[in-house]
Amino acid sequence: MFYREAGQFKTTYRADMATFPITQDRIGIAIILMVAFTVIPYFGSNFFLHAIMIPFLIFALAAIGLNILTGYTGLLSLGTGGFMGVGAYACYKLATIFPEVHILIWVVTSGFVSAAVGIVFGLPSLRIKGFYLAVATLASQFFLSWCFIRIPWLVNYNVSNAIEVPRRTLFGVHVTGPEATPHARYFVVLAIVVAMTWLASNLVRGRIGRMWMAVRDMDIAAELMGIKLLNTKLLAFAVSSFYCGVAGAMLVFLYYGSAEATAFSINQSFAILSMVIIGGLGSLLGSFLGAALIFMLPLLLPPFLGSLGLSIQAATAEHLSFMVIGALIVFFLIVEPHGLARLWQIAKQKLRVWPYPY
Amino acid sequence: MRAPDETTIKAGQTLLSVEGVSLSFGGVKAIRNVSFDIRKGEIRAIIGPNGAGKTSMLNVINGFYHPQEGQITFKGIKRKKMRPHDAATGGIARTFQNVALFKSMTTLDNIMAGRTLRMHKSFFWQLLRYGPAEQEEIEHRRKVEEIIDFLEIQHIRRVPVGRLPYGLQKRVELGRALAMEPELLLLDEPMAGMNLEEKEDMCRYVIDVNNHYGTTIALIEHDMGVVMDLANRVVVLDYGQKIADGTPDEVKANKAVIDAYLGVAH
Amino acid sequence: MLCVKPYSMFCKIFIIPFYEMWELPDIFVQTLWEGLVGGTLYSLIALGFVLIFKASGVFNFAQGIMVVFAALSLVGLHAIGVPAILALALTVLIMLVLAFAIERVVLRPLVNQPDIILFMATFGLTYFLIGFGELIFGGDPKVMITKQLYIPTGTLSFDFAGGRVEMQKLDITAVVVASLMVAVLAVFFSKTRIGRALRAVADSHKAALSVGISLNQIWIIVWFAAGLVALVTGIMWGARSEVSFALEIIALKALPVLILGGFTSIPGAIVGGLIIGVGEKVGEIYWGPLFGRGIESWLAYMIALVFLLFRPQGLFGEKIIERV
Amino acid sequence: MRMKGLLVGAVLASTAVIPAFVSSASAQDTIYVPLFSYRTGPFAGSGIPIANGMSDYLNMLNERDGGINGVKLVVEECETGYNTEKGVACYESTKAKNPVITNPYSTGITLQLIPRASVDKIPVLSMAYGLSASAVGQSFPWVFNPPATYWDGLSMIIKYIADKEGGFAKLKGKTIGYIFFDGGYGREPLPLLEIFAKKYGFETKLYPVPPAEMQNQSGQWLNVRKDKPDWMIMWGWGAMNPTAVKEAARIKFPMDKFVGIWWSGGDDDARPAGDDAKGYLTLNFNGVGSQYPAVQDIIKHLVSKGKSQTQPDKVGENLYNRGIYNSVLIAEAIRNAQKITGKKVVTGEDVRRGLESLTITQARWKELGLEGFGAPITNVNCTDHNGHHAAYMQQWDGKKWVKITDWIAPLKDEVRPLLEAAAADYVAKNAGWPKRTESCDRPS
Repeated sequence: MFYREAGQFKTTYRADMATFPITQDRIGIAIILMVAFTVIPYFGSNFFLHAIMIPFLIFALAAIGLNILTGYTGLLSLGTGGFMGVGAYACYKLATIFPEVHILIWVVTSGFVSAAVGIVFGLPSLRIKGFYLAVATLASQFFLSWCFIRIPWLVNYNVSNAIEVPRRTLFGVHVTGPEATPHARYFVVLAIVVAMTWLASNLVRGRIGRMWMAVRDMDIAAELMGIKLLNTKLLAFAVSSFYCGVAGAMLVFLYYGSAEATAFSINQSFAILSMVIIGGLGSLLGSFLGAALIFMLPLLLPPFLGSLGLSIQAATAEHLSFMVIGALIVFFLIVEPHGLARLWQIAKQKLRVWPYPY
Repeated sequence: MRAPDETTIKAGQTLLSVEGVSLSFGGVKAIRNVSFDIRKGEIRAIIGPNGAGKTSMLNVINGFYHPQEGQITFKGIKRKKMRPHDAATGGIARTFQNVALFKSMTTLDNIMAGRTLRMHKSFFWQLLRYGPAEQEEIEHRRKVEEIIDFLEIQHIRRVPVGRLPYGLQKRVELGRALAMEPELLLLDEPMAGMNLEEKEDMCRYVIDVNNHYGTTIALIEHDMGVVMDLANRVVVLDYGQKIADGTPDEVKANKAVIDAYLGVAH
Repeated sequence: MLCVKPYSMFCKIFIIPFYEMWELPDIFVQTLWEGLVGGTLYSLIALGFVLIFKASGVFNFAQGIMVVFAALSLVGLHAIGVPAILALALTVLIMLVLAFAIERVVLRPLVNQPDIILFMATFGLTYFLIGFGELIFGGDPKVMITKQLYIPTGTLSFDFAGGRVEMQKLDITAVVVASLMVAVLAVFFSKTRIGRALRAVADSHKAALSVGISLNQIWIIVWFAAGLVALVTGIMWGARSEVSFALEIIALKALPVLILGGFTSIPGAIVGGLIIGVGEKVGEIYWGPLFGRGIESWLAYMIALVFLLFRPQGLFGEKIIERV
Repeated sequence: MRMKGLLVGAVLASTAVIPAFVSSASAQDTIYVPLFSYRTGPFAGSGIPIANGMSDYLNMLNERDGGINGVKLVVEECETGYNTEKGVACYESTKAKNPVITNPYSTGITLQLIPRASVDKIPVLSMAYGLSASAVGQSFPWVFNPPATYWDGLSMIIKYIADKEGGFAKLKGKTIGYIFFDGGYGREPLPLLEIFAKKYGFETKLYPVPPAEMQNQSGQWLNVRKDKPDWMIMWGWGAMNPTAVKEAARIKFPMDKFVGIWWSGGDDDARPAGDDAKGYLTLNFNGVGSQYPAVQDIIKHLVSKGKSQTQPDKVGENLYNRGIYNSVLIAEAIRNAQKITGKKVVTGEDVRRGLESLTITQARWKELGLEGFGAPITNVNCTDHNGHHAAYMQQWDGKKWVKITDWIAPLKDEVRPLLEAAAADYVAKNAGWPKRTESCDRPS
C-alpha cells in the first residue's frame, strides 16, 4: 500500500535511468544511510561497531568485488582471499615506503596493485571456463599465500612475519593504530564502502556492466556483437581485484590492526564466496545481505542461544553455529536459489500489489 | 564509425563474397568449396535441407568458425578468415537459430548491449556516470527506444528476456541486431517455431528493415513460401555444397533443388 | 664444465636435479614411490568427486568433509566399544543414511537448479557436517584403528643401487585397495544394470527419465558410492597421520587432479592423481630448493593450470566444439 | 505465512541479541577472567586439553577456596577457533566486562592485541608464544610472555644437542635439520639458528611445512632422508606434530635425535605413532601427570563431580598441565596484584603490576600443591617480562612422557641482545610507539 509507484511518471530518460527510480526506494536508502551515519554510531556499543559493523562492511565490499567477477561476469573464483592479501601487503609496503602520504590514500590505491595481480591471474580465463577456472584461481590463492609467508620484504623483515599497522590521524583524530576509536574507524570504513558501492552501481548499470553480463549470459553472442571477451573478462578481474584489494587493506588497517598471512587463506575465499551466493549473484544489495548473514550469524548465535536460557559451552555453541549456517545456506538455496536479494525483490513486489495477491 | 579503410559500396555492388570456402570438423566436411556473393541492399536467402551447412556458412561469415580453405571478401577487404570482432566492427550483425539472448538481462539492456560498439565514454566516466557517460547513455537510449517502438515491444522493456515467450525473444534478438546499425544482417531461421501471425509480423519487420534502413539481409529459412516472397536471390546448399544460385523463380525450377528437397537418392 | 660453484640458475634448473636423480637412484625411486602413494590417495578423493559429478552434475565440495566424517564415525564407534569390523559395517550404514538424507533434504528440492547453486548447497553441507561431526565426536584428533582393521603395518625394505627403498605395508595396501576400488567401480559401471543406468543419467537426465530410471535412486547410489570411497580414503589418510578435521584441507588437492583428468572420467581421476602425486613430489624434492622448499602447497595447482592452458578439456575430455 | 514466521523469528532473535550490543554490565565483587580458547578447527587437537587445563584450575580455585583471597573469579571461555577474526570479536566482547587480563592463545591474535594492550589498559599474557620481543618490558609494559621465549627454547635445544655430542666444539661439521610450521611461529627462530650455526660451525637444513600440508609431509621427510642431518629440530603445532613423528619413524630417523619445542610435545602428538615414537624428545616447562595435590584437587572438586569438560583419563596429560601452568600464572598475578595494592577486587592495571613483579619460588610451587611442577619464576621484572626460565627435556617411552633431564637454563646472553634488537626494531618501525610511563614495583 505504501510501496506503490503508481503516479510516478518519468518524463526524461535521465529520471528513468536514475539509481533508484522509485521514490520509496530513494526514501528507504536515505533512511538507511542516515541510520548508518548517525543512529548506529550514537547508540552502538564499541563491541557492536568494532566487532560487527566494521568487519561486516569490509566483507560486504569484498563480496561486491567477487560479485563483479562471479555474479556479473560469470567467472567463478576461489582466489578472493589472495587478492585481498595483495591489497593489504601493498598498502603496508606503500605506507612504509612513503610515510608522508596519508594512509587512507594508500588504503584506497592499494587496490591498483591487486588489480594488476588480478589481471595476471585472469589471463587463463580466456581458455578456461566454469569449475575449471575456479580451480585455476585456487592456484593463485595458494601461490599468493605462499608469497605472503615467503617474501620477508613484504613485511619489512619483521621478526613477527606480520603486518604492523602504523598510527595515523585524519583531522587530528586517530583512524589507524591502537588509539583509533571504533567510531573513527567505523566512519572511515563506512565512507569508503558507501562511495565504492556507489561507483560499483554506476559501473554495473552502464555500458561496462552490460558487457560483463553479456559475457556471462552468452559469451558467443557477446563476441559476435563486437565485445572483446578477453578485455572484458580482464576488466572484470581488475575491477573485482581492486575492490577485494581495498577490502583487504581495510581489513588489516582498520579492523585487525596487525595480520599474518593466514588472514588471507583459502577459508577467507570460501567465506566471501558463500556471502556472494547466499546474498545473490549479480546483486550489490545481495552482497550486503550475504555478508550480514554469513559473518554475523556465528557471532549472534551464541548470545542468542544463551538468551534462550540454554547454557552451553563456548565450543558447543560454535559447533551449533556451524550446523546452523550450513543448514541455512541449504535452506535459503532451496527457498530462493537467486539469493536473499531476490527474496527482497519478491517482498517488494508483494508490497507493491498489497493487499491483492497479484 | 566505420573502419577507416572502408570503400563506400553503392547499392547493387557486391558487399560480401565467399570464394571456395571449405570447412570441416575432424573428419566431417560441413562445407565444401562454396562460393557466392551478397550485394548491397538485397535480401539474400540461404536455403537447403537439414545439415546442409547453412548455419555453418553464417558462422564462417561472421568469424565464429574459421574455414580451412577459401577466402572472404567483405567491403573490398580480402580475408583468409573473419574474426568475430572484425565482423562486428565491420557492420555484420546476426540472430541465431536457437535465440542467443542475454537471458537474465531485460529487453532494454539486451538491445542497449547491441550499442556497445558505438559507445565510447571511458571507464572513468562510466564510474562517475553523471556527466558525459549519462549523456551518452541517454543518446543511445533514444535510438534503442526507436527500435523498441519499431518492433512494438514497449510493454516488455523491463522484463528479463528469459521469461519471454519464444516469438517475442526472436523479436528482441532482431532488435539487438538492429541496434548495431549493421550493414549486413544475418538472420538464422528468424521464423522458426512461429505461428502464422507471428511469421507475418516478422516478414514485415524484415522487409521494413531492408526498406527503411537500407540494410542488406542474408537469411536462412525453411518456409519456402516466405523465402520466395522475401528474397531477391537465393543460394541453395545441400550436403555442404552449393547446388543452385539465382532468383527465387530460377531456383524453384532447378532440378537439383527439387531432387534435394524431395529426397532423391544421391 | 657448465656447472661450477656458485651454480648458475640454468644449472640449478636443468642440470643439478637430474644429476641428483642419477647420483642417488634409491632416493629417486623412493620419491617416485611416495609420489605414487600420495597420488593414489588424491585419486581416491577425486574419484568421489567424479562419481557424483558424472551422475548428477554436482560439484561436490563436501567430499573432503565426508572423508573426515566417515573416518570419525568409524573411530568413534570403535571408541565406544563396538568391535572394529562391526564398526566398519555400521559406518557403511551411516554413509548410506547420509546419502539418503542428502538426496532427500538437499538434492531433491534443488533439482534442475544451475550448477553453481548445487555447488553452493554442498558448501552448506560441508559447514553442517563440520559442526555435526565436531558436536558428536569432538574436535580432537583420533588415532585410526589400523591394527583392529587388520591393515598391515611395518615396512618392506629393498636394497637398491647401493641404497635402500622402503615401502610401508600400509601404503602398499592403499595402492592395492585403490586399484581394487577402481576395478570394482569399472565393472559396476559397465556390467550391471544400475551402472548402465548411471551412465545414461550422466549423458542426459531426460534420456534417463525416458527409459524409466528414477533419478532419486541414482543419486542415492552415487552419493553412497562416494561415501564408501570417502570411507576408504579416510581410513588410509587417517592411518598415515591421524583422523582430524585438518584432513579436510587436503581434499582440495583433488581439484587439480580433476582438472587434469577431467570431471567425468574415472581413468582420468586415476591418471591425473598419479601425475599430480609424482609431479609434486619430484618437484618438491629436486626443484624445491630453488624456492626454499615447501612449494607443495601450490605446485599441484600450477601444474594443473599450465596443463589447462594447453588442453582446456582435460586429459580424457573430448575437444569441445562450440555451437550456436 | 512462512514469511511471517521468518519475520517473527528475526524480531525475536534481534530483541534477544540487542542487549549484548548496547549495555555492558559489570559486577563489582568479582574478578572477570576471560580465557580465549579453541576447541574447534584444525588446531583443536592441541587446543582442547589446554582449554580444559586453563579453566579447570581457575574453577577449582573457586570451588576449593572460593576464589582468590575470597574474591570469586568469573571464568569465561571465548571460542576463537584459532581464527584472528573471532579473536577480535572475543576481545571486544570481553573488553566490555572489565577483564583483568587477556589470554589470547594464538600468536596471530596476540600480535593484534600488543598495540592495544597499553591503550585499553588490559595486560596480555602470552605464555611462551606470541612476539618474543615483547619480553622487553621497557618497550612492551603491558605484554608478558613467561616463562621462556622461542629463542630461549632453541638455545636450550642446541645446548642439549651439544651436551649429547660432547660439547659445543663437537657441533662443528654437524648437520642440524629444522622442520617448521611455515608461518610466523615457525620462522621466528630462524635468525637465531643462523647465528648459532655460524658460531658453532654446524650446517642447517630447513624443511618448511605449508599450513595446508600439515598432514602431508612425505616430501619434507624424503628430503631429510636425502640430506641425512645428524639432528632434527621441530617447531610444529596441531596436526603437524603427529604427522611429523610418524613420518620420522617411517624413514627410520633416530627418534632420540629428533627434538621438538614445547608446543610439539602433546600426548596426542606422539601417541598415534605408538612404539615407533619411542625416544622422541621435546622441551617442556611444566610437570606431567596427575600426582600433584593441586591436580588431585581438580579431580576431587570438578572432574569427579562432572563439573568439568575434561575426560578423567586426560587429566594430567602434558598439554592439560600446560593449561594449568597458564592459569597458575594468572592466579598468582592476581594474588600478587591484591598484595601490592591492598585491594580485593583488582583491575587490569593492578594485574599488570602483579605480573611485573611475579615470583613463584620453589616453596611457593609447593604451597600451591604443585611441587616441582615448574621451574621457579624468579626473573620477571620491569625490564624483563619473560624471565628466560629453564625448561627440561622429556622423552616419549611409547606410552607417556618421561622427564630425562634436569632444568636446562637457556643461553640468556645469546638471546637477550637479540630480543633487545628485535624490540628496538619493532618500536622503530611503529613510529609513535608510546614510551613507558608505568612505574616499576620491586619484586615481592
